[in-house]
Amino acid sequence: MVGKSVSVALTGSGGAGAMTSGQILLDAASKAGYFGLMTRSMGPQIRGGEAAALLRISATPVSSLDDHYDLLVAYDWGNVNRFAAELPLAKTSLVLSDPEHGAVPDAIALFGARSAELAMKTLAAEVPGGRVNMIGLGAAAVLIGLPLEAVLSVLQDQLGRKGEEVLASATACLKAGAEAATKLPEVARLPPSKADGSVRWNISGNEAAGHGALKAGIKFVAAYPITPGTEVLEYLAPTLEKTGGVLVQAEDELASINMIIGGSFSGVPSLTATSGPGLALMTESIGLAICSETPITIVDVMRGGPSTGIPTKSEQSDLNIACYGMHGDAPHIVVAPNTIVDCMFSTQWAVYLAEALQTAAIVLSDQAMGQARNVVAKPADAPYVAKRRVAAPNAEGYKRYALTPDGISPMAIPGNPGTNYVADGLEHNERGTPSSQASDHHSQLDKRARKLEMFDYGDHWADIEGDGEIAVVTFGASTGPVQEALERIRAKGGKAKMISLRLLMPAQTKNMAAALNGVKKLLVVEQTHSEQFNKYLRAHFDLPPAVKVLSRPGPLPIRPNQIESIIADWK
Amino acid sequence: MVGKSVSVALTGSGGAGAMTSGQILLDAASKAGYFGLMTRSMGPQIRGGEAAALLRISATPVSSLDDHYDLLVAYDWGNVNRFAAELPLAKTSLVLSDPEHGAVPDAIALFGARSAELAMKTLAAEVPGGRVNMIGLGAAAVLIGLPLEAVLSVLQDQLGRKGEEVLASATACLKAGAEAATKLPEVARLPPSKADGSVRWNISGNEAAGHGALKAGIKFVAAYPITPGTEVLEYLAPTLEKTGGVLVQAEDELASINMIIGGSFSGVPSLTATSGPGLALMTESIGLAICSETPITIVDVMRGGPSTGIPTKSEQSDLNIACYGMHGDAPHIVVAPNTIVDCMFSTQWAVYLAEALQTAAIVLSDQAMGQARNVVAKPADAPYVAKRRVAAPNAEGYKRYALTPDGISPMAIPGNPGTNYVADGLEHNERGTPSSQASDHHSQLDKRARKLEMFDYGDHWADIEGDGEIAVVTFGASTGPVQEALERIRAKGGKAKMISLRLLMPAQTKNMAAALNGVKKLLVVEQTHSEQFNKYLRAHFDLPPAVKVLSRPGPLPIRPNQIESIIADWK
Amino acid sequence: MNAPCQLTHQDFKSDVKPIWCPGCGDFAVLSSVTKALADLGKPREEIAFISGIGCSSRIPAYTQVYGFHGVHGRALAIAAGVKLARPDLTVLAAGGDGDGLSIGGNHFLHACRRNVDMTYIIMDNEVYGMTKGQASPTTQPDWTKSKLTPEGTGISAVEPVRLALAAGANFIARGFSGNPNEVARLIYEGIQHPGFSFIQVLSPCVTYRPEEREWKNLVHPAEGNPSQVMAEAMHRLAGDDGFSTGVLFAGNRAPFKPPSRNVATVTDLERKFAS
Amino acid sequence: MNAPCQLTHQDFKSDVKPIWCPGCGDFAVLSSVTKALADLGKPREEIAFISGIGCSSRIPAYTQVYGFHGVHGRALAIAAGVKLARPDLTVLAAGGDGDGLSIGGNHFLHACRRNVDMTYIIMDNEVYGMTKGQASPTTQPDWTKSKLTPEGTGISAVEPVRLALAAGANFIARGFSGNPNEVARLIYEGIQHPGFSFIQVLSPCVTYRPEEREWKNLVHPAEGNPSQVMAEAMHRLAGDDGFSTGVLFAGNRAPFKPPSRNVATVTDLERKFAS
Ligand SMILES: Cc1ncc(C[n+]2csc(CCOP(=O)(O)OP(=O)(O)O)c2C)c(N)n1
Ligand SMILES: Cc1ncc(C[n+]2csc(CCOP(=O)(O)OP(=O)(O)O)c2C)c(N)n1
Ligand code: SF4
Ligand code: SF4
Ligand SMILES: [Mg+2]
Ligand SMILES: [Mg+2]
Repeated sequence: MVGKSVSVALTGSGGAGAMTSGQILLDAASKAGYFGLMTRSMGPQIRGGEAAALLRISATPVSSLDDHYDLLVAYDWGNVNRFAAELPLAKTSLVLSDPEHGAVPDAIALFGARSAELAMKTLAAEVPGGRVNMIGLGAAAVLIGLPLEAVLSVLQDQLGRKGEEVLASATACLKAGAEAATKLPEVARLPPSKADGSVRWNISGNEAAGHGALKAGIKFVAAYPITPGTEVLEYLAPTLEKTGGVLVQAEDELASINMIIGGSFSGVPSLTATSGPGLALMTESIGLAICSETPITIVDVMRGGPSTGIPTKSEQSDLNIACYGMHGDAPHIVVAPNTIVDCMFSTQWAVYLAEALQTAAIVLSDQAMGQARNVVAKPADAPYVAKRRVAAPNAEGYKRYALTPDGISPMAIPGNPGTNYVADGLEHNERGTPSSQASDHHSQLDKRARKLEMFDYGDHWADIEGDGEIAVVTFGASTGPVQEALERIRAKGGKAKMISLRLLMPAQTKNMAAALNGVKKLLVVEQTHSEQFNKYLRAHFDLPPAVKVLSRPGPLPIRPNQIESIIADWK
Repeated sequence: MVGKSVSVALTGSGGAGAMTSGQILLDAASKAGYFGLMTRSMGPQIRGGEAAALLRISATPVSSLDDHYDLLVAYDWGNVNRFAAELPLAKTSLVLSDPEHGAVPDAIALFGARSAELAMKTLAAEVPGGRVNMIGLGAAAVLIGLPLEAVLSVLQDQLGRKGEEVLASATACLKAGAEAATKLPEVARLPPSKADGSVRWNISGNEAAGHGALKAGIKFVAAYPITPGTEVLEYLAPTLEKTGGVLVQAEDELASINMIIGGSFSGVPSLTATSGPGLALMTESIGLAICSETPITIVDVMRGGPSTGIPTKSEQSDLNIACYGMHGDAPHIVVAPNTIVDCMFSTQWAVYLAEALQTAAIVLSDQAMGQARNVVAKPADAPYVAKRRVAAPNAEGYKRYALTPDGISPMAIPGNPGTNYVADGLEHNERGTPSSQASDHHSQLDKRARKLEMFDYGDHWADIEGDGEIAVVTFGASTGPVQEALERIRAKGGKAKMISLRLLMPAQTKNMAAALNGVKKLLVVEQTHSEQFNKYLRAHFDLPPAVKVLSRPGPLPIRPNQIESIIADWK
Repeated sequence: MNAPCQLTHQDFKSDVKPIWCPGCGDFAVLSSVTKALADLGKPREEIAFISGIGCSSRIPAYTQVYGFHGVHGRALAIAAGVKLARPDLTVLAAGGDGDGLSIGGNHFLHACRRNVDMTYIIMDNEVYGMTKGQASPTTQPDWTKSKLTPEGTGISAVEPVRLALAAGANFIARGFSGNPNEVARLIYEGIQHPGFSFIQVLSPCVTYRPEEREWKNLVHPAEGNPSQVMAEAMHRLAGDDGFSTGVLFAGNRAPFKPPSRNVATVTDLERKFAS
Repeated sequence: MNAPCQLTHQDFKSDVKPIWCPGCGDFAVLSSVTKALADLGKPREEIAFISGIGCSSRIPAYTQVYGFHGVHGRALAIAAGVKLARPDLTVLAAGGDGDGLSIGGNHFLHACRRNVDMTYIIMDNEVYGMTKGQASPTTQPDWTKSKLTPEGTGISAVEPVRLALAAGANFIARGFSGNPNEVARLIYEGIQHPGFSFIQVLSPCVTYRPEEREWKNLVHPAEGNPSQVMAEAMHRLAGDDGFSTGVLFAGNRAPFKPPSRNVATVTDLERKFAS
């Protein structure tokens, strides 16, 4: 039973260490030359809440979860009901649990998978300081065919500094689990790794977004913590500090968005990161950035909504507010990364666009990418760095909001002599003086729209793959499962095209028309309740006559087989 | 030259009294049994800014400005450039100005209207305490054929309490102006009034919205002042106080929206009024009202955007934020009044809907309606009052967010014994306990959407008039000119249908399909820059193959002849 | 005598299991609240308990009264709305130092000033617990454990009681979650005192600020009787070490009550429009 | 010597015509600002002047420096961003009592506390001028001329300087627009003083508060020298009548400066991800 990839779920209630074991498994897979992905599902508790580490390991790159898990290792059953729906199992899957915690609960049993028992608690008790999760980890590694040396080597790296005893106890548990696993039923096994010695990156989406910001030249960040956006800031705080930038924790999101407007006005590329509730608080001032033409970038790591919603779980339902959440006519940029590593490129590109176009750019990431880790080939370098069109010293008759042909007006940076001006969120004339005159309003509205419409976004507006009369259009984290479904269809000789939109605003009407050329059936895939993406598509593009929509809210991720089966059934 | 209606613009710089004279003219028209409309255009100054009173007087009801003004009385030319574009004149129009202030400026002269001079300043100087605007008013009344007695009677009412001298001086000026007018060229004259003694109302859109709120049973208002929404509050403060309600001025919009959520949670129908920037600050907490199912109503009196924009002038560009401005999937109500008096009905209905559906309702009014006055037949009483489905005392096994068939769950009001619960903006189960489980999220999202979708909104979702293969679809203040244009087309034997949407959210897909049945050509009319309404229509409805869009930003109002000519030219 | 008035503090506890970490100070605050409510002797349905977002802000769900778990930072605005619309209700609000003093700072300021009759408890742990340990306005400038301020905030900490006094709160007290009976008494007195009552409760976060367990050795009763004069209280608080507990100020400003009469019907008002 | 340093206060005035009503106190504040800037002797391009929304907040456009006319209530946040990103600039912020203390209250609180080196002027007219005359936080409770509070607010007025002190401002002064030279001197000193400097300027609104013309008869110099110790200043301000002008407090807290070094390149950082 050697598959292309193997998927493993490790679950347990608080303190069981599911997350730690998942992390080690991913790192070990990476060490052994595999690619991998780990997402997590967590309860609301700060400490001691139930948690699931959801992994997929493969010899080739992976950017999506599979349809089901091949192996579920349950350290205990505490509160598993709360996320059982997130743990789909196939009949061939194996559920490994500790007899100590009783029978497999209904919510899991109903998948009809095979099950087996492993006395993890008893085994752990035999090792001084032994922990259940290390027993489970050892068993899981052996079951899926991951070399135990890789796991041991990661343990060494990570527990080494905690002292000999800790390491010895973990090692003993690992080996005990591995040993016990030899007596367990088989599960899907990893193919040999294709390790060629090339560099792998192990990165989370939130780190990637933060790093993309740095690569683009962000030097000033003001923000207010919020799950799941905080880790973007946690990455940026120390790295900015080391690279001559500054991160400041603001009193609230109203302050953070305005602080970055100030930072950017003063000439320094500036960014903030947040999640839905924070973004909502920022919209008034995002409008200010747009009207005053002050470049800023906002990373929104989406979580379940509305309101406080489900802070720890994912959804794509901030699409509406990101695209349409400003009052007045407020053209701006919305970029949606579509893989964990693309969080890096997309953020870097968004900063570049914000700066080049002197407007606000929103990066629409989500919890599923942000808090997941991916082991990938080292990503290529992108050439996008912040670069503004600036005014020359003592530029004659300087007009901050000059009506240039491409709509972009040279911006004077404080310190530049002879070009002082007052940036304004009131409608204004070319000089920046407030004006309520119809002609000034109209020409400035035209200019602010024109600069976005005329700009050349190159090929980055979407990732397009394949061909055929059937196309699937999607964005963000829903792209992974779409991509995989279409690969499977193609592998079976079918034809289908994927259009994953990266640039949501301004809507790329012409590009999309070209991409849809020849498409007869269109499947829209998104993770919202109200078909926000479908409505966005209808609003801006002419769609083929036959459209189906696969739209479902979080936190359940979309699975490749759902897409496959819709396409298969579509006559 | 007797027309159906006569349009008059009175303009002047600060202190000239254009507004006062316009107000008196409207009141006098009402006294004389006419219908009328007066909008205003103001500069940004607090005092002493240029101003235009823009009137239309008619023997039959009017709810839109005409294509042009028949008479422009300019008390001076100070800063007229700033709003000349808002003063369209026909060749037959008359421009009346004071030689004292020099020739007709180019911005006005380019309309090619006739012009005449009246030495208003000199005439006023002859009267002790005499004022130029009373001279102009007297002349205007005579020129358009409004009985001078009506004007005198209004003067008496309004200046009476200012003392004999003031009244005498105003009267003398009025008469001097009237006398002088007899020597001036003729302009369009009013037809005889059809006064039948029935009661007329003289009301502004902002008063109407406030009054509609009272009629619906609003008893608690918290708000923060903002132009042009403040007058809704100025109407409500004293009237609530007299009718046992309360209005409180909050520290900001974040406070005001949350205060009304608190007021409503405690069982008291609650409302706030604001404009774009304030609405933007409220969206996070509007999401809270939606998720916690706490009824609230927000009146947004739109002004030019984005950002601070043009606070004193109108636009319809908050459509996006009103419909899509919340993070997460946040179904709610958006109601757009389409005439000044309809601000009353629409607000009343919105409150009723918010309360019946336990959600947030946004009333999308605008400056053009809010700050304009209309003389109309006394509006009919509407039967809509706030009424919630509430929990019975000691209701057994009470679940605040019970999954009822129609999605509406009985709400327990503090004071009700045995049903205490905790309202929550975190996703929750039926009891209200926070839950991050996929099934709870999905069923609560379904419920919150279902209750809005299943509700019977009756005929109020749109105003539909006429028939034919051509239809014009519009909303809000753009309705008046559409209505008039289509009446003209019909008067010439043409056929055309008007669909003015009142209920924007939830989008009435089925009703709209029925309304569009048989329509081959659709003209979309809206006052935005980025075709927000057209995109809204595309997103939610299947439109006929041929669609044209008349979309232009504020502050210029849409004129009936623009619509007429698009339809006339549409082959 | 009224049956519901016999409720014990257990009757004010709900069956919802707190998400709090074992050992969190907030458990004791919960007990203090339910005890104060039992002492108050009012039926459960006449009490409204409002909060924002944070570990501490979860508290209403663990009680048995009408509650509102709002959004981050806005508890006091919701609470004011409840009290102004329904003066008959007893209104409590609670939440964290971040919720109340960082994002909610403006409402705190204006609640003190507006003096609506309600009681506000800040469960102060000098950290953002819920978002996994960032500095709050009450965090000392040299605390370096947050990943967002790895060299400390460098900003001097807010002293909430001093701020409340300057802003105009009418009753100010400080308690420590380790002394739940005293906290219960302070809450009870705060509720009884007219106008806006503010109670800071030092409530350790054992997960992100384990060193706060030491607070039990630092707290001490405030000396003397509570001041009733603001200037006097200011002077007194100027020398305060942040660990004195008890009532610190009890003013006598009349609570805010907006004017409201019942002298007209909606139809009466329409005369204004008619002509 | 540097040519731009010869600029006169006229050189700091722009040609944009103020929208202010004739007689508005803000005209004099404008003169005071340009005079202070001329005295400062810095080139125009090294100064950033930030404001919110209100009559008073229009002031940057009437000067000749880099300016930002932001949204209502957020001037201090923009100003902090400017200074933190560009410590080389001299940063001024200004606006109304509504802008700064009502909607902007939280930023005021945290600006005082954070102590970024900048100077903030509140042009206090005890009213919302721009929106045609509503009560602000500094309005007395019995002012009945607003249509929104026709029986007065019933809420005691904020004393901005006292609040600033409690919140931690490092330099606090009060001036009167009728004494523009004194105001110019206070602004100049505020700029020179390290950290967050707050200057309240009593600036009458002749349109909605004509009675404020009387202020000229009420203002008087503050007695003695400015305190440098917070407790002392608190004591002093407890007895203040709101009309004493001059420097009221000049503290010596070090300005906030977030850590920033230059010890790594972005490529260096990537080692962390590689395996
Ligand atoms: C608008 C918004 N911003 C940020 C957050 C994230 N958030 C949730 S709780 C919290 C702070 C919690 O700290 P505190 O109020 O002190 O409560 P504690 O958890 O310490 O009891 C933050 C920043 C949010 N929910 N909403
Ligand atoms: C978010 C938002 N809310 C409300 C307003 C309306 N508004 C503009 S200025 C102002 C208050 C002005 O008062 P103040 O700050 O004291 O300035 P002044 O006009 O008195 O100088 C208000 C409420 C706004 N522009 N934005
Ligand atoms: S994180 Fe801290 S404040 Fe939150 S529950 Fe745990 S101990 Fe309590
Ligand atoms: S309204 Fe008042 S504050 Fe505004 S410009 Fe006029 S006098 Fe000055
Ligand atoms: Mg805290
Ligand atoms: Mg003011």
